[in-house]
Amino acid sequence: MVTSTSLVYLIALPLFGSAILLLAGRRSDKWGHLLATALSASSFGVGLYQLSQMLARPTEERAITQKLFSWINVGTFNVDAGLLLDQLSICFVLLITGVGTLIHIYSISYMSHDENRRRFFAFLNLFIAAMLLLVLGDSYLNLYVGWEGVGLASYLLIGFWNQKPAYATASKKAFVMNRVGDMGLSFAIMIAFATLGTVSFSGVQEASHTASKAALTGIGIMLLVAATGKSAQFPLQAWLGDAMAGPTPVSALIHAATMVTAGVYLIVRSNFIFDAAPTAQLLVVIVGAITLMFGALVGTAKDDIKKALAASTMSQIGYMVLGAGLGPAGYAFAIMHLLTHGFFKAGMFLGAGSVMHGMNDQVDMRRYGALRKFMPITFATFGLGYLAIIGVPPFAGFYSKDAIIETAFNAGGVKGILLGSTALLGAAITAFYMTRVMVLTFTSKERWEDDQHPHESPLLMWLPMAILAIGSVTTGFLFTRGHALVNWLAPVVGEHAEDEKVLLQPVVVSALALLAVVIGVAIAIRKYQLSDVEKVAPQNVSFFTRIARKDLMQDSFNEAVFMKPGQTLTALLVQGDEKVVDGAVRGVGTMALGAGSALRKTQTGFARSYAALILIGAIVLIAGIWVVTQ
Amino acid sequence: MNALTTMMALPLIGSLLIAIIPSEQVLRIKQATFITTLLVAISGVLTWIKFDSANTALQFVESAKWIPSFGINYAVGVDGLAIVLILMSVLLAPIVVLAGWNESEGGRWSPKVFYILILVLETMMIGVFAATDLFLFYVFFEAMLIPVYFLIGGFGSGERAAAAVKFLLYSLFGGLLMLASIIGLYVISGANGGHTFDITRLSELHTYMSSTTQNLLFLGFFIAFAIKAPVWPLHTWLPDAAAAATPGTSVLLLGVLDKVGTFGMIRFCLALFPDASKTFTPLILVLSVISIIYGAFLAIGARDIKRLIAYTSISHFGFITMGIFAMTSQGMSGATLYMFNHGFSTAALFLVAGWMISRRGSSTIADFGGLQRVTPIMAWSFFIAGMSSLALPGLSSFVSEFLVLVGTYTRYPVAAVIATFGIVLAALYILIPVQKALHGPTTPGNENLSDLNLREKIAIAPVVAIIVALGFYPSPLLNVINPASAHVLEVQGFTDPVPSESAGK
Amino acid sequence: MNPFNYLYVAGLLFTIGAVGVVVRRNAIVVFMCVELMLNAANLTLVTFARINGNLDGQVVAFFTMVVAACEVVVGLAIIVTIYRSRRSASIDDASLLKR
Amino acid sequence: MTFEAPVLHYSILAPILIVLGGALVGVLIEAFAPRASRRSSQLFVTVASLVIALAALLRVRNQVSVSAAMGSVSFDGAGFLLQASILIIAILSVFLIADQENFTALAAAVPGSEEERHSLQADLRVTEVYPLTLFAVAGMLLFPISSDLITLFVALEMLSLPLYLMAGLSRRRRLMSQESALKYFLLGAFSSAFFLFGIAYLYGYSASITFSGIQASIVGGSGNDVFLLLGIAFISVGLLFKVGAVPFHAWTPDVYQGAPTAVTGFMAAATKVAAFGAILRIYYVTFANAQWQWKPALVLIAIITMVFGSVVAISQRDVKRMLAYSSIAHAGFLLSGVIALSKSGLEASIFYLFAYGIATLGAFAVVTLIRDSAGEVTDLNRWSGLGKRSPLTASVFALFLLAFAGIPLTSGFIGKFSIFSAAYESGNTSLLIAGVLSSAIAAFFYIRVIVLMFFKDSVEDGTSVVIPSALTTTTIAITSAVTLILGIYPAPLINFIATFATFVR
Repeated sequence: MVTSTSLVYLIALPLFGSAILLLAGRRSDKWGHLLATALSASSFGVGLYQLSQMLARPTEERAITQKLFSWINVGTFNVDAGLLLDQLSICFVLLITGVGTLIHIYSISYMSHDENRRRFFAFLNLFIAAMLLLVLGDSYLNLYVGWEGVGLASYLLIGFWNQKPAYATASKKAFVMNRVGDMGLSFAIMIAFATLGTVSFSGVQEASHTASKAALTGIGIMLLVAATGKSAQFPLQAWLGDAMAGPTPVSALIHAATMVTAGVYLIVRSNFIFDAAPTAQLLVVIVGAITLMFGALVGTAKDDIKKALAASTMSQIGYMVLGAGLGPAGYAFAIMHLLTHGFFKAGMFLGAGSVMHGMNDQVDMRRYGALRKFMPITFATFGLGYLAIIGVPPFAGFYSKDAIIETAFNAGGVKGILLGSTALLGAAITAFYMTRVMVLTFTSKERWEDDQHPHESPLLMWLPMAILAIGSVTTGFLFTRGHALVNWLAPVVGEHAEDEKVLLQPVVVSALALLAVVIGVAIAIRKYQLSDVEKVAPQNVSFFTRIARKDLMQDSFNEAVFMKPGQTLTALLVQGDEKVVDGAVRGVGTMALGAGSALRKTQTGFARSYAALILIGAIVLIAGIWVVTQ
Repeated sequence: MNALTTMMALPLIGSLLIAIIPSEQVLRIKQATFITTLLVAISGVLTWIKFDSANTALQFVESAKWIPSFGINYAVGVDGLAIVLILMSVLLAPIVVLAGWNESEGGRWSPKVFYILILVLETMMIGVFAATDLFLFYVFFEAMLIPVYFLIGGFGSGERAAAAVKFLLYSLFGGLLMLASIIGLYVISGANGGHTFDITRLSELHTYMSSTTQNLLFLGFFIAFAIKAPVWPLHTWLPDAAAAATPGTSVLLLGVLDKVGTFGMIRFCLALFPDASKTFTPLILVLSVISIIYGAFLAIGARDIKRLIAYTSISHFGFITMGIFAMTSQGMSGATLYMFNHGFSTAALFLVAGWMISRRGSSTIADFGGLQRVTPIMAWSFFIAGMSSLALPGLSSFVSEFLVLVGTYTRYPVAAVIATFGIVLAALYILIPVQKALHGPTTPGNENLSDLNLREKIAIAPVVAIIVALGFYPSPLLNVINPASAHVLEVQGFTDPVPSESAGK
Repeated sequence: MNPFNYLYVAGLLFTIGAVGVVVRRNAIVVFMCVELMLNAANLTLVTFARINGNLDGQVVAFFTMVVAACEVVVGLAIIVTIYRSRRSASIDDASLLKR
Repeated sequence: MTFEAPVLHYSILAPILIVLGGALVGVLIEAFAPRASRRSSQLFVTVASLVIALAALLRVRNQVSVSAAMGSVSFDGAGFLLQASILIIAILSVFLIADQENFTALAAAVPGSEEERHSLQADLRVTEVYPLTLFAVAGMLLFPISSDLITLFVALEMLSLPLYLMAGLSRRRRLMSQESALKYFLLGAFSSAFFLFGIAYLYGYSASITFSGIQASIVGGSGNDVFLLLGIAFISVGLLFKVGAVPFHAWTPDVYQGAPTAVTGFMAAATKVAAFGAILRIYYVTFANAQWQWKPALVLIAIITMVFGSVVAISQRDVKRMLAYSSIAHAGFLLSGVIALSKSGLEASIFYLFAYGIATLGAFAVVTLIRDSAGEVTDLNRWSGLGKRSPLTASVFALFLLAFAGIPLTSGFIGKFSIFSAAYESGNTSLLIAGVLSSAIAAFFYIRVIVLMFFKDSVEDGTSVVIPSALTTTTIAITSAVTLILGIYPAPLINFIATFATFVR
């Protein structure tokens, strides 16, 4: 395999940036954000350069590696600090650095009033570095480092305004739930090492040919657990909504475009395992399907624009996971949707941020309305993203999502029909709630107070939105020309033979999908555009709406099943340690003391009793010896 | 003069010098102590550099007759495990002195006493790891208690006297059980080729013991070490002691003294009683797993920041013992590395916590809040320390913790799996205090706390540096540890389990 | 006659003395009981001298008498001092030291 | 029948004779010397005769003889070591006794009477205590080397009678002092009656009063085992009474508390050496072959004694009583040395006796320093904060306590180690375990006192530390130095003992 010496710069540059900014402290307030942006951009540059290099090489030599040093080396457990750049990771590298850079730029203006902007940029750079490590690591353990690194960055950024207790709690929640997923990843690594004797991608792939189904299934399931944690998939989805506590650029970059898609990357990267472990693969599609419905349903009930978008992110990632679960047929499409989603969802989040910026941080969509007039650019870019996500041709979402739906239908048998129809239904709901967002925010009549003065955001903010909008228009088209992306990824995720017998022809699927979209849009327009909307969410709503607003009771569930018992257990143990464990120890002491004062009483002070003691002693002694000797 | 002996002599000399400085000149005394510990640290680093990691035999060996008629020698020497722990101890000492620059005031006695005790303790810390004569080891093992006892009881806070007594009685009890075992060994050695305490010769004795004898003697040692380490359920002295002691003392207590327990398990329990070790491994693994989870839960429930750190240590020591008795190269090396890393991450936690407490005048977590805004540097130092305590990848403790888990999994999957839940609990027991103390609105009383001063920054910087550096590049230590731990396992007759499905087979 | 009977007598005397020490309160009487025990021992010695047919036992008996005499001197001295300071020869009164 | 003149080896008997001579001179001084000059002259005579006796003893250290006095004394290495220890301890105790503050002005005077007040005003001094001490020492010297039953009995009385009197000479709390004298005397006489009865039966068993004769007939197995049984049992009662083994211990606390502290120290240290010397000889030489008879019983007594002493000591409030109970516990430890019945057991016992005697003497010497207007303060609660008031005194006392507790780097540890290993080597595992456990219990109260002295705040009730007289200072200095040195580098003494410690048969 071709080795390179320049991969490390991809990571080193932003890492360096964050280090500088954190160590220099306030001294770097003046120029910190600029440095960070520049470094992120230059990392993007390196990415482009690597792409050009890669394109220059023949297909089989496109993947390149770089070994930095031997990281952990104990017995047969040898892990190098090594990087791997192949067709799959380059996509991510460009997405991360590209979108990342745009969001840096956006943030310069968005955070300009925050006294800690420098620290914000330091964390952004830290995130970029960690995310790059995640996608560039050449072994599961290296990936793990990036994996938790992004978790840390996300924790820091969600809690960036942690003086608000709620935000602090949100960040903690995110970290802890991610840790649950990370636990899965460590299990996967342990099993891999114990059974296959290696944890590097190449090693595991090579061993996976001979390994037993059981082992691979175990690894696969554990990887899935990890993915659900990081990508907010069912059942570890609960943290994503609260994660919106972070500044909007963070939501755009981390909780829409990149980090939350890491799970998808992990599954696609481990395709060789899932291909060999059908059970695990089945679980993947099930998780994907459930989550895409879950997110979609939650999305319909949210009035907080960011939470609505978050729910939609969850749902969209559900699509990706579903795709990834469909095996070689789906990997490429999952990645494609991931990339397109990266563009349009990031764009929409930035749009949301721009709206909040104009509405001095109001997030309740019921207090928006008719913003079209006041912030046209935001409206335009957001709108393009909207069209992309609901899957209107020829926008990006159409190609990627359609492909997934189609593959789902063609997965074969009942499974195929179920998955396909779920995906289709999901598309309809997506159309509904996204239209709802669109309408409530931009087109319906205005519902904000008079003291609000909506205005368009400055250039630094709308420029990135515009670029992302362009992306969300064009990418789908580009990726699908002559199966560009599919062929590009084939060396990594494996060729997929075009199966001749298909349940539904692409045309049919597209037609159905469009139909679903139209229905969804129609309902939404009728419900929100053509009828008035209360400024405060009505309470006399259907039971369904109520629990949808409560994220389908996910928090109540976690609280009842994990938190409360956990707290009780903790309290019990604390008591027990004090009373029982330590009590036993103290008991011994008290016992000794008691025995002491009891025996003291034998010392009556009367000489005669002492004499008696001696006499008895003598008799006992004689008797004793007698007994022993006879 | 032998490198180890020199290292042990230096602090004693220093303490004598300090003894002649009039106790009014506190600054002079502090400087003298700091310089002494610094010198020791330097010589320690030099020794570590000179150490030939390829060679599994004991190095820097020195032996002199002490009590010939009992076959007792003053014998010192180090292998890869010992040198790493000595390195840790001598590196921590100057940091502790510098960090706790003012903690000697307000004690029962003059600062002079404090620093003399600290230096005497340092000598014994080095000696206990360097001793290759069981008797010598025991002497250090027990004599160590006295300075610590006075450090806690004389300079601590709160229930210091009670805590000190609890600590001493617990340890003495363990020590006496160990003494019984030592006498047993001594007698057995006398019956088989002459009285001796030389550990290499003692390690050949197990062939002469009945399994019952071996088990009993093993227990004598193990209980003593389990109290030191501390392993559930023999841990209850630790939170009290740690809560009462000054931060610096706590660092030495949890960072170094408790390591004597885990070190002793490798050096004596495994080496002297291989069969018994095998017999008891299941039990010990159970205890370790319990310690991991139990300690974590108690840390979550802790209200006092020092107790919290103590409980986290109980959890961490669970990992160490588990790694040791997993009997795999990853577990063994991981455990040893863990001892080193735990020394520093706990040091960081305790020192920063100590600064927070001394500024706020309270060690209750609830009394803090919003420190990140008032005292950013202190807050971030605490955060980094916490991250290393929850074994964040990229920080040193991750490497060791993961090695322990992987190493355990290959032989005892169940234990490893349960233990892994500890990493989720770790996230909780670190982030909860982080949120309560550093985040949220600034609670009244904290508005004008002062941030770290230069001295404190200088003290904490190397700790953080080591934590980060070893996270990315642990090889310098692993290269020293690996041959030694491999040697231990080889003596034990253990080989790593082969991957059950490796492409090779 | 069977010399062993003397041993029984001596044993009896010894027991009487021992019990006396335990049951009597007056220091003097207690001391007398001790003397009784000593003489019981003497009787035993002499008897054994007879049984064993050598004089060692009788020699010991002489020594014992001397020693006993010394004990009387010391003992009475102590008892008298106590009596003078306490105006009572009951050893039960002297029980300040206890526990 | 012909009469042969007795042959006496005066060189061997010299030490005893010198001491006796000194005593007689002392008596003459009491009779004729003017009051003013008595104290100095008595002190001189006493110390001189003791020192000369020691010198004379050293001259004959290599001699071994069973016929030093027609077979009633057998001198050998062990005898030499025991006598030497006794003399050294005696000299150091005399330094304490010389501090007249301990003694009544006029023993005959009724407490609180006119007579007493006069004598106090006249500033009279009892100086009889010096000859009494010498008589006792002479008895102690004879006790461990006597090799027939007569000599044994005479020696026993010779060391006891003066002690009975000395116990009653306290200057303060005279009622208690006299009471202790009475109790000591009555119980002592009681026990010596048992002793004598035992002698009678041993004689009855073996038709001989020499140890060798008795041993011969035990080996021969002729003779009535019932007599042997009664003999051993009754003699043991007498001897165990002297060393204060349970259940014959009851006098110890009362007498230790009531007697003048200097005398208590002398009694506790020297009597133990002498009595254990005799026990060692008689069990090692005479009864060795009958161990099947007495060993189980003695093991039981030893265990009970250790545990009882340690447990009861916990709840003591008076320092002298606490030391008394601790001496009971130590009697138990020493008995395990007797039971060992081996060369190492003998060496260990002798080392232990010396180390313990020195430490005990030192401890009581310190007790004499803590006083208030009404004399010595022995109530432990009033010792609190001693470490603050006079760190040196407190530290020295702490050192002795640590020695009793058997902490390494003190003589006590070496003693414990050697005596327990001897016991275990001879197959008495139960003693080892019991010893270890009771040591753990014992640590409890030794540490309590240390806490009291160092970690509790002092109460202002006039309790103060007096400036010790030069002689007392010497005693304390020497005893503490020895305690420390024997802990750090005991090899010379151990070797010395090893070369001498043998019993001639």
